[in-house]
Amino acid sequence: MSGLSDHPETRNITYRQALNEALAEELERDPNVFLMGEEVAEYNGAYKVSQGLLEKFGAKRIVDAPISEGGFAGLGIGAAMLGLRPVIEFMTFSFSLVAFDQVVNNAPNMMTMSGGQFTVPITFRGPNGPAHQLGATHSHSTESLFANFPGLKICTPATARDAKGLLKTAIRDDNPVLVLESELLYNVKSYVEPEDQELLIPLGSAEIRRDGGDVTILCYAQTVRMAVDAAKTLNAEGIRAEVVDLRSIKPLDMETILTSVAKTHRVVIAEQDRPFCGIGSELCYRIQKEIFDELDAPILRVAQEEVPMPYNEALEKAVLPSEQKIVDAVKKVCNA
Amino acid sequence: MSGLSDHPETRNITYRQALNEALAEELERDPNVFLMGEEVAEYNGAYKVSQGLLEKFGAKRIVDAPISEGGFAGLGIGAAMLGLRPVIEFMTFSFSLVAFDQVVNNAPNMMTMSGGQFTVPITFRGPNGPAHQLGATHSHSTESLFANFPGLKICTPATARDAKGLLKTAIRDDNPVLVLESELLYNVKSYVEPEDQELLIPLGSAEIRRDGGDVTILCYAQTVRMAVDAAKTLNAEGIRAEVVDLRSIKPLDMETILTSVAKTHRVVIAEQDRPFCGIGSELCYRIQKEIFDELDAPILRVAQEEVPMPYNEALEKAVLPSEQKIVDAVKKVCNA
Amino acid sequence: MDKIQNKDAEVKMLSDMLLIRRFEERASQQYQMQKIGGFCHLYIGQEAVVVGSVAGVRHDDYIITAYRDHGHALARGTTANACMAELFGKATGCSKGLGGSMHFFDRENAMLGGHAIVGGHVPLAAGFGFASRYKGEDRVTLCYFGDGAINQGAFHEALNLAALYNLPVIFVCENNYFAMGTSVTRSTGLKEIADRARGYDMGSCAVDGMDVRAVRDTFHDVAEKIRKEPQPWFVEARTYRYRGHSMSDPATYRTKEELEKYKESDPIVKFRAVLTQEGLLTQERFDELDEAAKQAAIESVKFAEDSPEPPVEELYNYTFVNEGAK
Amino acid sequence: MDKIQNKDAEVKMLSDMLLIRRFEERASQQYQMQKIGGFCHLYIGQEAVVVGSVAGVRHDDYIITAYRDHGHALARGTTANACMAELFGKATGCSKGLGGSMHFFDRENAMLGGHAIVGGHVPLAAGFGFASRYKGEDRVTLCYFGDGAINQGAFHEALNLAALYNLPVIFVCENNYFAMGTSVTRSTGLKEIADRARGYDMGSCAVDGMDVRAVRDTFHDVAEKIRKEPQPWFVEARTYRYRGHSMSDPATYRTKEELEKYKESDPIVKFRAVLTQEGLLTQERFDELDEAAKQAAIESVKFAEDSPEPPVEELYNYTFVNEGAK
Ligand SMILES: Cc1ncc(C[n+]2csc(CCOP(=O)(O)OP(=O)(O)O)c2C)c(N)n1
Ligand SMILES: Cc1ncc(C[n+]2csc(CCOP(=O)(O)OP(=O)(O)O)c2C)c(N)n1
Ligand SMILES: [Mg+2]
Ligand SMILES: [Mg+2]
Repeated sequence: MSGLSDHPETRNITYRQALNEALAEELERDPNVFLMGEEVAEYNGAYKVSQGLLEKFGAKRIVDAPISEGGFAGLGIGAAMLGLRPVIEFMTFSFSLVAFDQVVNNAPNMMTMSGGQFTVPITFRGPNGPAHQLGATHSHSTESLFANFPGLKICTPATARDAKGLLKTAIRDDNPVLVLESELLYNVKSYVEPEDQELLIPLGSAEIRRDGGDVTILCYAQTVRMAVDAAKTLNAEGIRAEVVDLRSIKPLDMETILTSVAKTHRVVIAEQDRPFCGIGSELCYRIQKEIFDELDAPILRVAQEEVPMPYNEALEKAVLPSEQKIVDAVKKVCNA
Repeated sequence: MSGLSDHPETRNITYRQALNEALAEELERDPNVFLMGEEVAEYNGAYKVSQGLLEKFGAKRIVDAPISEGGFAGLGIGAAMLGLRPVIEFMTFSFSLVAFDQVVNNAPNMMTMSGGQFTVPITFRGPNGPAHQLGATHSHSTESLFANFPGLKICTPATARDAKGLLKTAIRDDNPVLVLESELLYNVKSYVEPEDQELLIPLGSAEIRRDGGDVTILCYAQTVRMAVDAAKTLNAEGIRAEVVDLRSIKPLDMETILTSVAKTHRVVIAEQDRPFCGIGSELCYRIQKEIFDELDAPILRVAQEEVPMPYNEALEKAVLPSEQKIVDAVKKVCNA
Repeated sequence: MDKIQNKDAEVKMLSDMLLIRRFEERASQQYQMQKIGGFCHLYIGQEAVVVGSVAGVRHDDYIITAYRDHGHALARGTTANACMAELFGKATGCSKGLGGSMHFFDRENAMLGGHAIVGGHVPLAAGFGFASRYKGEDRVTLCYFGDGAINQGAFHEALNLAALYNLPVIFVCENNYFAMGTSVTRSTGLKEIADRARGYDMGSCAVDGMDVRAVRDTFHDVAEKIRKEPQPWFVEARTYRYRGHSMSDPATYRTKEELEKYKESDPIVKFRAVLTQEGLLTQERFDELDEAAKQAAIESVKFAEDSPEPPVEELYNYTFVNEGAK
Repeated sequence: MDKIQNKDAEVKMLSDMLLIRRFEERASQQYQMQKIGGFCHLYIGQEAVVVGSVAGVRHDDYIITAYRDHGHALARGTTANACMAELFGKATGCSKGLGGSMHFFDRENAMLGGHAIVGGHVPLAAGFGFASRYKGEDRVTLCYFGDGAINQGAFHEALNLAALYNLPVIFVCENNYFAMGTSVTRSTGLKEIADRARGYDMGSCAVDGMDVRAVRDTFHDVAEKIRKEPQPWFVEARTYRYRGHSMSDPATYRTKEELEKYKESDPIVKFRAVLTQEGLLTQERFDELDEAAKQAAIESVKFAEDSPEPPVEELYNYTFVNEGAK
């Protein structure tokens, strides 16, 4: 069920490899798809996600860019307006902040501003959120920033399978989609269907990683594994937590979320981002609005502490969500 | 009490004039204060907030900048690191999006990254949020975006008095502060203390604009007047709404908010921004977390519809919060 | 050059300039009557830049510009009706009433929009150039922007990318000497705007933007050159706007004398004189053309007034492409 | 120039370069032992650039750089102990363990930080120049960045502002020919990086960044010039990094031969030979200096190891200045 661990007799590949397959398959399928970003071609990707693609598809389709995130994000949007299907890699989404205006103005507004004449079928992808000790400017979780803008879709794969299936879907979507990956997950393996089997996972469908009736833990990306581990720990103490991996932030799969909460009546949100106006706050609003009477306790969130990310390892750890913090929050809502 | 209307025998000035006085007084008081932005000097401000300041303080203190928001925001941050106290005007905060990285990385992270050696006593100010029919790229409400970053303070004056008192406080604060003004309020008059009376309003203090026991309406900036009007309308129908003007988004005056909600047990949030991960979602999380048992109904928010802002007047109106929408939401939570 | 220099084409340039002038005058009037909302930036005085440049290139070449975009749409063939209806926010507008003055789009005429964030559209133009090369088309892209835009980061990144990738884009700086109230001498230390291109090793030239023929010829030459050997080019077109920056700007930052001086080289007056002198235009023909332009502008107001509003039920139809519509 | 060319100052340059070299070697070792987290970018090969430039200016002149910043702090006088402790994330680090490798700060030594967003610090340098002029100081600012940074919007806007406002800032491009794996010929169409300054009408020059004296003299001359007549200047220092971009980069994008070619003009080897030839340095003295550098590096590791962690209770102490502390 969890989809997080190896599958004994089948194909287990890394999250990185899954992304690589998704890119290769879509590049193969549609000649209008191209990949652009810093170091994506000759260097095979700063995190090697695009390994081998230059060799396979050539320099026309796999394009190295200078350190001009705003420039090449905008270039991609322009190309998308004319029917190409660019995949723009941000080396990390921390660097998308220098391209912010392009991503939030030109991509999602074009359809409205042109009265529907131009659409922007573009994918922005790259690792998002804190990795290891990268400090204040290199650890940004950008999901809530982009989620605030109507017209963008956002997904946050937590497993290799989702990484592949969501990225492929994103590339085929006619709207701008952000695929927020996770550096800390690139090496993690899990089961993915064989390459000859087309794998498309729709945006807007959450996945239940673990069943449980006492409390719902909502999570995504880096926090999914923490949440599953927390659920295991809690199980030993007799608390059965249901772990719901959002998989997409926009659209949100409210149906799955509400069904779970209606069953458990208690919610903990485990999010990798900063709390203030973060994803957890939106989830909280929506849940209490829809099924207020089903809630037996306040919704709690486990997010980053509200400080710029420090470099020191122990301090960084203190800032980030963790299995332990999730366990503690669950216990709090279960005793409420 | 409301502070929104004219005071018969005293000094009533426009919000614009109040900001102008705040700037003039702080420029007068502290030689390290300077104002920089597009058209702030010779043109006297795109919205005339800096009227007369060039004449009074000269070109050293009132500095016109080219259309390089990222450049001059960063210039201001650098100058602040060396002890100057820059006031950076964004012609509108929609244009702060091209300076996003400077505002969210260099300003709030400097103290952490330098281990406390450098602080950034800077004020960013300008109109924020939708005005009249400016379309998708010129109507951005940026409050939730900036609020997501630890290290920034944010205030949102709704009256002339608050505009003056909060801006003066912001300029004296040793941290980066965003003063999010409102184009639609620039011409609105209200009572402000005489010029010889120092007016400083602390960040983090909300103001009750109208007393009531049945429901709390939380609002700020452009929605304050709508909320007060809604409260008057509701009063006629026997619903007594308490209107709480947040005045600052960061820090939030949770004490005033919770005291009101503990009394009314019902909340409607009237916000000018986009809903998804907006200010309302954060308020909702915090309220339910702190006083879950006091809530008799789900918290409802009245925010923008989730679409890029259309130009057409009727469509724009359909997107924006309004007195009527607030009234409707209040009735909903009161019948719940 | 034969084809573009024939009499009809010349007269068409004159009538296009007249149409823009008369349309903008009506827009000004309607704005003052509050039939038009938001910001409204008029193109009066600059007509020769867009008319000449568009006449010098092919109709399937892409164009994109900033928010002062009425002239660009009209020069490209968007009807005055569709333009005025857009200003009125009507469903018949060139952007269905959702874009407004700053966001005129016309896909049919390869007009890829007016864009309101200064400099923000310049990378899009690099994308059009990229797409042309990718698809193996020989279309070029004309990207217009003001003298104020050259100090934006997006401009810089786009020019470097275009130079690096050899993209067939003409970057057209419409230097009207002011960005709102800031004269160009107060926005950059550069003495000649075209020199900014030197920082990218990009070819550049300046042209008298009040002389429609000179503009046309320059763009024709540059476009044909880069169509064959893809590469970007920078053209500074020196021009002047007669009106304030937008409808709310009294333009007190410049003298009446300065304005009058520029009006002496008015692109319409000048070109009319040239055509007349060359025997290509009679007084009657000019009056006819001007009358037609005036009529088109008047008619456009009526059309806009009579047009329906975009239905509120369609509010959510323009945020995402329908999932089925692949 | 007498003062800066005396023997002690020359030898100091050599020993500073040695200190940087030996420090970086230790940092590399400690990183591999996982004593250091995050990203770590070594300065080996480029020592002459920062040592020469800092020697050419005053100690109260401001400096700021990107993430490859260990050398800049050391050249300015930050102790090896404080630098290594920062890499270890200790409370005794130059940024109290909160900044890490990419964010070395030293207020005492007017080192205004290493900054990790490419190009993002360049506007800050304009701010330092602005503050100098505002306060009537005659300090200049040295702003270092890589060849990859010149394609960022922030760089562009800052240079234009500096030129427009005549700010006394030297923009120092440390051209080591690569931005990660991208050679400079693949990041810009420009043939000479210093030519980018032409787009701002800014004075510029290039200097052999492997020759510490040439660097010092160039910076001394430029700094004194702009100290008197405030204006920005652009200096391209041509250099080379011997190691990969960061500790995780095997640098397969260049040949061994290329690297060996550059190592032949190693700044330390070269300068040692010059000093020896001029009779300013003996074999023994060199060995002493090198030994001292090695010892300082070894000692810094011990210092870092023995230093305390920043207390977790202080997590919230660095977000906002205490309200009382005006
Ligand atoms: C990023 C950004 N900053 C500021 C503005 C406000 N603004 C609109 S037009 C303008 C002046 C532009 O001048 P120029 O580029 O010369 O074009 P012109 O108006 O002369 O056609 C300014 C400052 C904006 N739209 N976008
Ligand atoms: C805005 C931004 N984009 C990308 C990166 C990732 N990155 C870090 S260093 C670097 C290469 C920089 O090269 P250069 O400017 O030449 O400096 P060098 O490393 O050679 O010293 C890149 C792409 C970043 N830190 N910031
Ligand atoms: Mg202009
Ligand atoms: Mg380099």
